[in-house]
Amino acid sequence: MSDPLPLGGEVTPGAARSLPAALWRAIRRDAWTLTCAIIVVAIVLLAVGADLWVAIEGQDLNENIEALGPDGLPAGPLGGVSADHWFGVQPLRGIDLFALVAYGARVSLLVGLGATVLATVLGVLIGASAGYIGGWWDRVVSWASDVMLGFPSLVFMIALGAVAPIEFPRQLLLIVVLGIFGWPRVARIVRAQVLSLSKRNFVSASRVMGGGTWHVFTRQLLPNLWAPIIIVSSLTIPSMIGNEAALSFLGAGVLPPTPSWGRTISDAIDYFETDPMYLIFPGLMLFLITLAFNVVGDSIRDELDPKSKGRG
Amino acid sequence: MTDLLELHGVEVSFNSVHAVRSVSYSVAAGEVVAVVGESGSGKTVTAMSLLGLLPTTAKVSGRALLDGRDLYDMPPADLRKVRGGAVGMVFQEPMSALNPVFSVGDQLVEAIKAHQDLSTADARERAIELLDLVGLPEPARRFRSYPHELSGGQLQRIVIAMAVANEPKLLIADEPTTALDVTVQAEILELLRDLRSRLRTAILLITHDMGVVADLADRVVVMYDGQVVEQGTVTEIFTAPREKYTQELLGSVITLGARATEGVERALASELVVRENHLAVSEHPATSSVPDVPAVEPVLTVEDLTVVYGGRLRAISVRAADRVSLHVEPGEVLGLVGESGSGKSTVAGAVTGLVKATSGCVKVAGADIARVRGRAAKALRRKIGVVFQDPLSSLNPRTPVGDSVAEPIRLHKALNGSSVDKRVAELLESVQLSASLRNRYPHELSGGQRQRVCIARALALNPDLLIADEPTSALDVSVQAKVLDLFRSLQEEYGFACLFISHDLAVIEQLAGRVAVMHRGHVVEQGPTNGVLAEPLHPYTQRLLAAAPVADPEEQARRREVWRQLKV
Amino acid sequence: MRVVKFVAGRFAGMVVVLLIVSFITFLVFYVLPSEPAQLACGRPCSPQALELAREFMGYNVPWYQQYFDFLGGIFTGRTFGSGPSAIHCPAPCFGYDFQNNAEVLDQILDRVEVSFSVAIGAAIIWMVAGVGLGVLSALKRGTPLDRITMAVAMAGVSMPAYLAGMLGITIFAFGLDVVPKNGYVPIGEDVVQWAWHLVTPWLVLAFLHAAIYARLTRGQMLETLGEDFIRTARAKGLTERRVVGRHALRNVLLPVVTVFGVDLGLLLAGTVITERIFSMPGVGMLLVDSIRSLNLPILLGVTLFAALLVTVVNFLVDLFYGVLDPRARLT
Amino acid sequence: KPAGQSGGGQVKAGGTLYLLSDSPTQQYDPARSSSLVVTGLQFVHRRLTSWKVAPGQDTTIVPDLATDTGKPSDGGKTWTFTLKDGLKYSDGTPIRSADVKWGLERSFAPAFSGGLAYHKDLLSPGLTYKGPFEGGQELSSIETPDDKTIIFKLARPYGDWNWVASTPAFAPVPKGKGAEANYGEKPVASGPYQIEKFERGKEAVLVRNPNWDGKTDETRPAFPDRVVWQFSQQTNVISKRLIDDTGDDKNAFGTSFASPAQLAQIQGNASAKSRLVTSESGALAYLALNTQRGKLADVNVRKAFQYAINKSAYQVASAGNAQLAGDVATTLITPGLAGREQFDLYQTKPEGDPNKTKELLSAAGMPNGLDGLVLVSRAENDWPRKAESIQSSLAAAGIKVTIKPLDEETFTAEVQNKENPDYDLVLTSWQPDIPSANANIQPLFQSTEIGGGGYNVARYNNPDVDRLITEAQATVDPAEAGKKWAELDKKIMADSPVVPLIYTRNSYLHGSAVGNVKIGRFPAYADYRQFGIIQ
Ligand SMILES: Nc1ncnc2c1ncn2[C@@H]1O[C@H](COP(=O)(O)OP(=O)(O)OP(=O)(O)O)[C@@H](O)[C@H]1O
Ligand SMILES: Nc1ncnc2c1ncn2[C@@H]1O[C@H](COP(=O)(O)OP(=O)(O)OP(=O)(O)O)[C@@H](O)[C@H]1O
Ligand SMILES: [Mg+2]
Ligand SMILES: [Mg+2]
Repeated sequence: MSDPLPLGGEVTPGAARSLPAALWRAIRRDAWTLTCAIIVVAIVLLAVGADLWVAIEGQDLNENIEALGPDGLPAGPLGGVSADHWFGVQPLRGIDLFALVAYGARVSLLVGLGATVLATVLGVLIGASAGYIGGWWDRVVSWASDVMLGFPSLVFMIALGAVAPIEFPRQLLLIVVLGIFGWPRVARIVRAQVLSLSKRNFVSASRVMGGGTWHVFTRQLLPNLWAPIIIVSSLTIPSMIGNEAALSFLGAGVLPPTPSWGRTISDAIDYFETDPMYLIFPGLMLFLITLAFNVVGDSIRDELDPKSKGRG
Repeated sequence: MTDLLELHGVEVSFNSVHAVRSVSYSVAAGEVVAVVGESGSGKTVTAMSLLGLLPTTAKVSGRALLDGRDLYDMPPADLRKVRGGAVGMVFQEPMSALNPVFSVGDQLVEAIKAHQDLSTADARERAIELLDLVGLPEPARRFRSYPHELSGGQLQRIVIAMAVANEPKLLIADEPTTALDVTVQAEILELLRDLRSRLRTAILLITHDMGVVADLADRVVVMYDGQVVEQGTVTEIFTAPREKYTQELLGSVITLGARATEGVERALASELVVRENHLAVSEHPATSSVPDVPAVEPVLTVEDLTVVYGGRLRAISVRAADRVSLHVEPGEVLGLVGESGSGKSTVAGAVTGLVKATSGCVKVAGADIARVRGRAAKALRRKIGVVFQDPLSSLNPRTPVGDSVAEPIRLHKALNGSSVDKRVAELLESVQLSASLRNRYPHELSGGQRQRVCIARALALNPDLLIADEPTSALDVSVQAKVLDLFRSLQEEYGFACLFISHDLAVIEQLAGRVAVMHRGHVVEQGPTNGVLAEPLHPYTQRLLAAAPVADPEEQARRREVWRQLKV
Repeated sequence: MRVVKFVAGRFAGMVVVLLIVSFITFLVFYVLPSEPAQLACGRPCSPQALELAREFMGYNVPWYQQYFDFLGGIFTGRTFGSGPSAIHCPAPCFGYDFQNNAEVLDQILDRVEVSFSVAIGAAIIWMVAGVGLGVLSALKRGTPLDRITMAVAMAGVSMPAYLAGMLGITIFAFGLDVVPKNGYVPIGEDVVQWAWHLVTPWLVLAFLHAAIYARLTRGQMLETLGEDFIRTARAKGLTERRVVGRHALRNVLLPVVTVFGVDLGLLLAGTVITERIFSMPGVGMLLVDSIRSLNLPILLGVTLFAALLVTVVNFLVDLFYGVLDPRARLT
Repeated sequence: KPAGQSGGGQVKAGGTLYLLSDSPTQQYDPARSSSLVVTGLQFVHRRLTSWKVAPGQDTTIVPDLATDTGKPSDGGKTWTFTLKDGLKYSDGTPIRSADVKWGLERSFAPAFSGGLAYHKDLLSPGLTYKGPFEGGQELSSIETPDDKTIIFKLARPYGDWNWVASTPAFAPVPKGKGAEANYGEKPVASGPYQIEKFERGKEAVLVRNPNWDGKTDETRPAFPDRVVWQFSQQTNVISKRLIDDTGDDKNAFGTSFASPAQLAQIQGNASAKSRLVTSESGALAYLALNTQRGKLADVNVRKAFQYAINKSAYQVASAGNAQLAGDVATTLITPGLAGREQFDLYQTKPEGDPNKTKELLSAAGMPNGLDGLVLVSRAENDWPRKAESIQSSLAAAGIKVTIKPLDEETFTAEVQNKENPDYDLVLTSWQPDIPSANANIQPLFQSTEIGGGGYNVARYNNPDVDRLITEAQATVDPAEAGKKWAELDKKIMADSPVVPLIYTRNSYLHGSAVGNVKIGRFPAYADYRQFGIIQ
């Protein structure tokens, strides 16, 4: 899985803006960002309130072959879209597609955010320590992240899925696996940032004044790392969501019957000609959330990093 | 004499910023016109507008006539012929002015071929000729070098060669020497002078260094806030400035007072030249450092300090400090001078413990800084304050300056609660800053203010020893003067000992009681300031002194002669 | 001499990486609850038959011994069984695949052409398109062209590979029926058919990647155009074309080449999803199939092969980087 | 349209038949093959016996290389076959009884194991014989007194030995040949075709064997002149090509079953629909209950499961509708096998009766139903969806299960090989390898088949049943044996170790120029032998 968005290595710390302020500015400046922010919020609401929305729709995740035609496809046009079934139903089983998509959003977002948080925490700890401590530890970290980045990680994710005991919650497993394979990207950026910060005199000054490693790290470095951390993580979320879906697509994601966009899409692909709506709803959702996170993340970067302004 | 270049009512604005307002001046053929003025006064913008090199956001109006043709409304193809053809341009930072991925020869050939219809081989020959012209040794070999393989001075020579490749009538030089050492600067200025006489090229020189102006210019244009406030011949401006701003500008120039280099003595026979407390090594370039002079009860002693960078895995190792021995007595200011890369910061780093000594030792108040651990180490830290060169990078951009000043106090738990705040206010006041600035972030302060904050932080715990590594070199001349004044008065008031690093001899002369001169990792000379500056013993010190230009055309002409003699 | 030392150093590093990669792969799959000898046991499979199969395939020794056997095979080759029916796998033996009755290396080499065809073709398209559009966008910054390119690039970056692939094949092959539905024609057999069968995967992969490269190039271009040396080049009187095409582009390519190295390395080693969707019998497909059937020898072989490719390509890119950037050259 | 065949014109000899396969290769080494008599292997290899299949009829055994279907003696312990006259290999050499013996001996060599192995334990109990290659030992339980006669001395009486003689290992291999691992890519042919070209992952081309004599072969009309396998084809592409039906694809047959998604698409396309062949019956899909685990050890709890499953929903989830999915199953023996009796011990609606399940669970002391059961299924194809359907049914009946989808290999290792496997329910299906109830019952319910790679995944252990199985196996008279198996069927169902779901129908799609596509009652696979090109 390659980097979807190459990140600028370094963020000028001069711009001491906070994340909410940056986000707010980006939203106000650009209608496109605003739209995407709304999409993110909408999908998050969809996921969080899945039970509520599905209850309002009057459906659940149960099998319902009455909603199917004689060939096992949804009865009625457009994949069975109706007042009862907002997105229609799943072929062969008649499960409400809106319910599948809504609960699937929950999994996608949970895994996407969880994996991002884990990758970020690991990446920051490892990257910052490598950049700050240097020496052999730095070499080990650089080398390990090279190995990780050049690894057929998919193989491992699939294999680990097979090794893990059934009792182990799948979402957690996905978060852990994606997080572990995601840290090098964060670590590289944080390391580069720490290296350049360490050369700055305020870090030297703090050390000369007698500040210990922990003091220097928390008081001097960390406040200056927030911007790159936020940027890299906001751009990691969509790739993690995509990775979860890809793993589910390859059959190594969450276990059935837990709804997952990747699994639904993988299933729906076979029905693209007979029941296109089955693919379109979850596929569009996946595309939209990825796009929206990317656009918003990008805008935040533009705001926080004056050097990259207008990059696109 | 007809004017080669005439500017009439030039205006430049960027969106809302009106950067240049109604600027008019002219340059005659073969003449050197210097444009001076403080940072941001519009010197560069004006010059760049001539060749249409401003970003597209800039709006330019007025007229700029080159040989009677208006540069501002020339068709792009014609303007391209002027660029590098009739007008050559030299920029401030030679390192970034050259494309790092092409060899310097390539870039030079390209400049030639853009204007002359030569075969590649001929262009190459011409390029080597030019490299020779600008005084680059081994031009044929250098031709294939890449920018990163050359020193700043060499690169600036190449940039100049490129600018004069097509024998321009006008050479625009925007701060061509500010990024360079004084010694190198003197050579570049000599080169420009030489080119002018040989090629009869007019030079539009942009600088803020009045010494450089005195050295090279025929006429001076003074700019302030986007406008020309005064112009005249160099003698007029230096002897009888009319405008208040020009007077101020000249007033804040710190000049080397000592009439250095009278009677150049060169017959140095033995290894060490000793004159009371004034020592110097005799060879040049030096292969060893002078021993320390005896000390009574020093706050700081550096004994046989050697620092080697790299080595082991990396192939090349740098001996940045070689058996350096120094001391600083309580209340004394020791100046450390030398050109870039001579190892000054390395010594400072070893003293503060940021750089690990390869051998030798550093003692602060009798304790070896590399040996002490735990509480003793922390106690030792209290006794040292540090001020760095670049005030912006010395302050955490995400911390209000008040907190930065309070950091050492909190770290050492010297005070608590509200008394910390009181102490911070006190400190800010002592560096002549309003206590109300404490909640500001560094980027909300000016350069001078920031440096004051740094000084306040360094003094927060009443240190016995202050290390100041080029504390004013990033500041504007006028600001620099104020900060130095403050520094001197604080030193008198608090009486701390100080290791003061600078590459500017004039600054050292004002502050330091004793001075040590470094060259390529060795201390080549040390002694009382007036002794060293008035009667330098080591050839390198002599050259350093001679190379520093002074803001007085006549005096500068004399010094230039001395420098030329020394050069041989 | 330096170069030799450098290459030797890199090579040693590569070997260590490969050892670790192979060891981890081996361990992960070793602890999987699977019985690799099962397939060779037949139906019905008695415990005795299973034991015989395990013995024959070399699975009856402790795990570390199996790993050493595997490593040893690379240098000395291996023989399974004895007598006339023994199976010989000559050095370098990356294992023997009993499920398909073939040497792992042969199987990988059989597939390499496909993966390389897919990867290299797509890479050429996306480099040209991505870098070209990125440069154009940067030069025409703020114009509709720039906006549209960047919007499409954003869509490309956000599009999951399998969705793009499926849409591509469904629309162009199944729907419009303008390109072949699947399969691969070796380049040696018929160049036109070869290209024709690869058009869709190329375009899909190129679309996804070109997006990244266009964005990267554009950002880099804008930054480079602000550099001092560009101003110098203009001040020399060079044409804008030369300023952009020579001075700026070369510098823009530096980071692009680094990213390209990683991407190409991974891609050459097989694009799991693309190959699956377009039924290209490449290394990626081999990998997926071997994961499905837990074919340990193939898995080990492919993982090693992939790691090898990634490291080798990165090494080549480093060398090439040296050509582009003299600062990175060995001195 | 009758089940088991499609319409179409008259086939004639000649033409090229294309077989579109999603697997990367086709095993043509008889020792390693598990191909049924009717599918791929038979183009190249003949066996001692063969099957006569036809839509709507029970499958019977017929001779192939042998003159008859074998003569049992010694109460079914000794079986004698005689080869037909004039049989020749593709290289022109005669086929001798020693070659059949050699082929079987070869199948014992570890290098060539992997095929159907029903003969092994009967010929060499405990697999003490390790093949002819190391040490050159012969298998003493097979005697070849002359070039025509072959006598099998079995370790115990076995009534179905004539059926076993139709498995791939009974194909002749010229004595002394076939030591190389890739023998399967260029075998010496005894059937109507020989391999001209073989490329793993790409294609295999079969052309006529000039030395094959149709007069000695009653089951193979061998219409096409050439048969071309196209390997490694993506299933959705196969179905697309067959639906489009253009060019060479008219002559093509898709060797894998049409998936539900494809079926749905075919339903909407009249032309394709007319070229879809669906079997009458097929593999028994069932839910095995781990009889050795927790509450499921209680037969009353197990019986409650019989009412819980919504088999209608299962049919829809499997193939879209009941017609394509297959009939609801209530017995273990599948239709088309001799002796089968239709019965239903747990009568209920096809939708199931969750309330009855709840009642029965209450009665067994579980008023709140069951929770935390693990349901294992395959991870491939449609299994996860079918498992979800089962899960839904069980949930409605108060039984909560977690699905654990396993890859094929892992499935085998976890479910079939482990001492104490971690599952309560297994969703799987069983297609016998020979058309005998024996092959339907014994592998699934004899206690010897628990663990160690056996298929008794219900871990059903009933000494009574074991004894009856041994008895039925030893019965040589088919009618008598059939009765015994039917009794066993009922007896086992009374213990409720599994819930039969459906007799899974298989559907194939073929091009318009392929004729004679027929599926008998057993097996539920198209009979490749009959295929011909309509010209
Ligand atoms: N690209 C630009 N966009 C907006 N404002 C600019 C731009 N370039 C220069 N300016 C502004 O124009 C004014 C004049 O700048 P200029 O670079 O000419 O100063 P200068 O006299 O050369 O100063 P210095 O000595 O620091 O080089 C400054 O206020 C500067 O901020
Ligand atoms: N971390 C380092 N690794 C390797 N070489 C170094 C390092 N730091 C400094 N050097 C080298 O050591 C020498 C002395 O450097 P130092 O910074 O002490 O010089 P300086 O006198 O302070 O110069 P400047 O006036 O430019 O600040 C230089 O040649 C420099 O390139
Ligand atoms: Mg300027
Ligand atoms: Mg320094």
